[in-house]
Amino acid sequence: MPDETKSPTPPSTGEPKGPAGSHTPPSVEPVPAQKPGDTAAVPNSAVPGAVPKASAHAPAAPAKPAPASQPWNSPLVDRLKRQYGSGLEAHTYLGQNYFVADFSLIPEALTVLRDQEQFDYCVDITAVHYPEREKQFDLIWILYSHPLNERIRVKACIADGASVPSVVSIWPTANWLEREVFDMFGIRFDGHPDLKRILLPDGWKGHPLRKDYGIIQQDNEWVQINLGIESGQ
Amino acid sequence: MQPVATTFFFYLLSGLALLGGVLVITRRNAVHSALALILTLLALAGLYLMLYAPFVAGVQIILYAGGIMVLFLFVIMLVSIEQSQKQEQFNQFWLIGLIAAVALGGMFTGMYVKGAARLPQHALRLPEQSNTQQIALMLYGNYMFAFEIASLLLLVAIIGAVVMAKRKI
Amino acid sequence: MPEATKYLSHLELGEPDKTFLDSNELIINMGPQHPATHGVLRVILKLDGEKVLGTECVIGYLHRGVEKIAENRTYTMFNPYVDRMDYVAAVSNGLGYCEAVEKLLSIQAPPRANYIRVILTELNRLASHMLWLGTHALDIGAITPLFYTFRDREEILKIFEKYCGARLTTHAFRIGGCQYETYEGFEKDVTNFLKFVAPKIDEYEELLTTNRIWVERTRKVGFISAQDCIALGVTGPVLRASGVKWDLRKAQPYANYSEFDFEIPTGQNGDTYDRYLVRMQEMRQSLRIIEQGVGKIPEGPIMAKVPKVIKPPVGEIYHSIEAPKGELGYFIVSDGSTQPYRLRVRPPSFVNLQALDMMVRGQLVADVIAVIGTLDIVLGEVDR
Amino acid sequence: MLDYITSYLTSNVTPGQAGNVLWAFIYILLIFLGLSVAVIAMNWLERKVLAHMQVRLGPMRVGPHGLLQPIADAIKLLIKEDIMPAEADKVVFWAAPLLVVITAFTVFIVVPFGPTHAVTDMNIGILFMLGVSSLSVLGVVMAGWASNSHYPLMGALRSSAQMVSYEIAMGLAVVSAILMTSLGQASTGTLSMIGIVEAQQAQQTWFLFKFFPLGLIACFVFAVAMVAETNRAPFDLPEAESELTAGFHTEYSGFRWSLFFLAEYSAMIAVSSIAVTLWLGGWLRPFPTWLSGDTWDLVFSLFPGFTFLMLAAVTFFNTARMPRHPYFRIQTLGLAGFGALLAVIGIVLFIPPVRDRIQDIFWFSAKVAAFMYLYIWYRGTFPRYRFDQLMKVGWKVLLPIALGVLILTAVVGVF
Repeated sequence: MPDETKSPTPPSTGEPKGPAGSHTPPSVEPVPAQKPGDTAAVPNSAVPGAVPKASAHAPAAPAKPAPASQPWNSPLVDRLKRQYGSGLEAHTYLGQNYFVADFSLIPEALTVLRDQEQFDYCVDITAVHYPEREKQFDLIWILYSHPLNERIRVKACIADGASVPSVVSIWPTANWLEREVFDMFGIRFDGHPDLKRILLPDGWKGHPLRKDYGIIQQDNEWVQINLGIESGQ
Repeated sequence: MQPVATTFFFYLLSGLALLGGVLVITRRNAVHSALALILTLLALAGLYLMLYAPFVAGVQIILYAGGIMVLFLFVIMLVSIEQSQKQEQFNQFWLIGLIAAVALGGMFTGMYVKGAARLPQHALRLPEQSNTQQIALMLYGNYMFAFEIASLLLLVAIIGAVVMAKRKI
Repeated sequence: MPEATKYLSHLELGEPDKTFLDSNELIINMGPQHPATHGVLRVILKLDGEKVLGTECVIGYLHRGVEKIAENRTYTMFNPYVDRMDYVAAVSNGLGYCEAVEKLLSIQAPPRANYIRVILTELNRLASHMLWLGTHALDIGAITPLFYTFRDREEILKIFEKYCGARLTTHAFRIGGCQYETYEGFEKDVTNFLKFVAPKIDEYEELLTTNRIWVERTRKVGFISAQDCIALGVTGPVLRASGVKWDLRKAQPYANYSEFDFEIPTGQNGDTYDRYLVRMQEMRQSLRIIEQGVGKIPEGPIMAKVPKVIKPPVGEIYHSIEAPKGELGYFIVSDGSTQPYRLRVRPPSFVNLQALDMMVRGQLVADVIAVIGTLDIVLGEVDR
Repeated sequence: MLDYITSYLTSNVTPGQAGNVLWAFIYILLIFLGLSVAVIAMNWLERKVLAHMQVRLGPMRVGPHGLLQPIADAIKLLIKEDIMPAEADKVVFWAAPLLVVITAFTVFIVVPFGPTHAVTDMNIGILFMLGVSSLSVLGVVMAGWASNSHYPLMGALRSSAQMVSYEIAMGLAVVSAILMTSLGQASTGTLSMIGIVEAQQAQQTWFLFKFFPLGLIACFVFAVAMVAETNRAPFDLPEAESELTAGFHTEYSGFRWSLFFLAEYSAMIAVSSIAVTLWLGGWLRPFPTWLSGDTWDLVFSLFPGFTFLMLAAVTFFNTARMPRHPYFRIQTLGLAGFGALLAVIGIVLFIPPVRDRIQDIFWFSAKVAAFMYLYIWYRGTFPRYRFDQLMKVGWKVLLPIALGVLILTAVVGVF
């Protein structure tokens, strides 16, 4: 049922290159009093008043005025920017911080985040599919630091068919999470010890969380062979 | 107390023992062989009872049928049956086996034909009640030394088994 | 079992003890239908005698594609679906989802709703832990605690039923507040329940905590260190039993947990016994939270001002709560329409289950059962 | 002929010793029937007692208070499809339950329910019991292997290892009790079951209290070992539901399975009988020295009757509590009838000749029942041991204790 899949409008935050030039890294600007703990652990403080309205350099916001992503300034960002320059952008949205990293930085920046910035806990790895974009997938690593009590996300855009370096060697928990991303999106991870489907049966065709995979679509052939029924619907 | 149907039980038990023995060597499945061996052992225990040796019969059941054969089965069960079934049963030892069987048969026949005179005229009647005590007296009196040697031997076997099975003790 | 061998071929399995009497490796297929796997979990065990050399979990038997469904439902329509993931802690699931969407909408539930939410969530945590205790004890062979915990869990479910009509898949919360106003006598029911259940928890502990066999079966079984926990992303009581004092209710308070006074119980040894103790303590802490909350429910609306059609602005949000099993996170990408563009659930059971292999290697088959029990997984959440 | 039948009644030996085949046969029949009834009753009691321990009601539907539930279950099992796995070893699969059930029933021919109430008295009675009950391991092993499946095989391995290990501690504990028969003033060393009880009578004490606390420890060792020997909680690893689904009888169903069930329960009764015979004075009434004299003898001989009357009273009380609804009429009547039956039995037990012959059986059964209750209690209380822990308990705890008790008993007895 292809008509069920939505025509996605890529969210502004997903555009890695578009507005990048407009907000240059404000490393010189003194940004006081924004402790990491505060930024991440915003309990219910994300009321509309607390977050400033869409700033000038934000990308074209949707019709409704809403809080948009803003540059995120912190010593952590400064350090990383110094290391990686423009390959890395830092944003904050509703009090949640995230990096948009260039695909080429991927295993390296994450290793640095774990080893030098104490992000010792990989909460989740997931992906989002934008079929209309050139680089179809956003791959998202959600990281948490136990010592700092801070949560960040790292996002990278990758093209369909590209393989991503696996982070299993950085966070062992990535093993099943990457398998799930592979299962659902078909993104391959290089260096994964055992990349195979995890939730769907081994012989299944297709990757259901891609947008071009219909909601009631299924691998009829598999169902007929393995379950002996005409269709699972 | 008068024994009941002695002859009948003697032949029944002997027959069972023989049947079990034949099954032990003819079955291809090792577990079946072991089970047939148990049948033989139980029949022998019955024969001991008929000989007024209840203690020996009891020990036969506890040790052989209940203890040793369980361990036998234990080991056999872990061996792949399919493999052992494919193997040839009557292998190169058939000649030796034949010679042994013939020799043993000859001895028995000779005993039956000529030895009758050397045996006591009627079977020994052991008093039933004191059978256990008699065995104890024999073991711990006359054959004390042999008994202790045997138990030492078993101890050595136990230690050896432990050493072989465990690398670190 | 050639089919099972295929699964294990990649594992770097430990070699069996090389001794004079080498034993054969045995591959055993535990599940998907097995009384101790708590659902349709299939664990393929490679054994040396009774010692576990390696495991492989085969999951997905209960996969319903919740994340795909979410992309095709509106935010409101999807709300009941989350109850079906961790079906023994449906209230927690709902809380996490509602709060995530609220965050995306930049609205906040009113205080009264927050209090009700906390009370119901903590009741749900109690129910979940009780279910865990009963089944865990049953796996280890103690059948009696199961009936005790089910008797007491029943009281919680009755409160849920009176509140929202459902016992298990409650759908108690709405985006922006609570589905229903509390019923007449809600506070009294909860207070009575608190009085009723506190001695019952002592009763469970009496049966198990100092039971020699229980201690022998659980102590030094399924050990996992704090480092390994963090590296494997293990959260919840399992992490706390390894000595990490980390609870999202304290670390990054949501709802109005910051207004409550409670402790985070931790263990030191990271074994099954410590996890048992931690969960027992958590049950008492939950009682404390409910006790504080039930007297203080403020008057006021139970719903924030929420637009009729929920259309969050373009953006993405990750919000996580401390579910009974661990960190339950929702990552929502909105494209400005009425349906989430992408909704990802970070399931604690799924991630915790990954630690099974590490925890049971070198242990005995019976310990696998104990460890599956102590991980407290719900297959509905593992497979989603 | 009539003389042949009645002559035994006046004798004071067991039918086996009297050589009276007819009475031996009658006794065998009686024991078989009594045992079957006991197993059925035990089944109902276990479910009921366990249920009440676990805050539930247990069977309530079939018959008043589920009294007919075991019978319904038995019928269900008999008419259930009897499945034999295609890959199973047919002969062994068929023979295993038979072997188990035969051994479980055979041991009862030497169990002394009273000074004359046994099929026969062997001079190796206790040895015979241990020997034949050790044969049941074979049945378990055969069942596990013949099923040709992993779980039963593992269950069988576990259970055979367990039974063989605990037999040793059990045997040593038994030996220390046998040693006691030959010590003290009445020096009649014997292995005969009746002889052991008579030795306790002659020594005026149950062996439980002899050489305090040696007898007690030996009895304790035996009581633990016998639970392991019968594969019951907390040593029910061979049937560990959560690990091996059902252990060695996973592949069995219907009638064959019920044979295993029957054998398990009669084995429980058998080992309890051994314990009662060896340590609790068998058929002897309690307090033989404390409360001696004709008056007390009379009082204790009235116990069986009163017990049944009390059970009848409980039944009548529950009859009165039955819901007054036409739907329950048959059940209420049934319960009242059951109570009446109990009351009649109680009254019959007061008749002096019956009383005198029955009271031995009553005391023996009461003691066995106490052990059976312990079995249920364990099951409701304890988690399950792990296999290595089980072996540790057997070899490193029970065996040394039993050895020590044996040596100490010998030492204390001689000096």
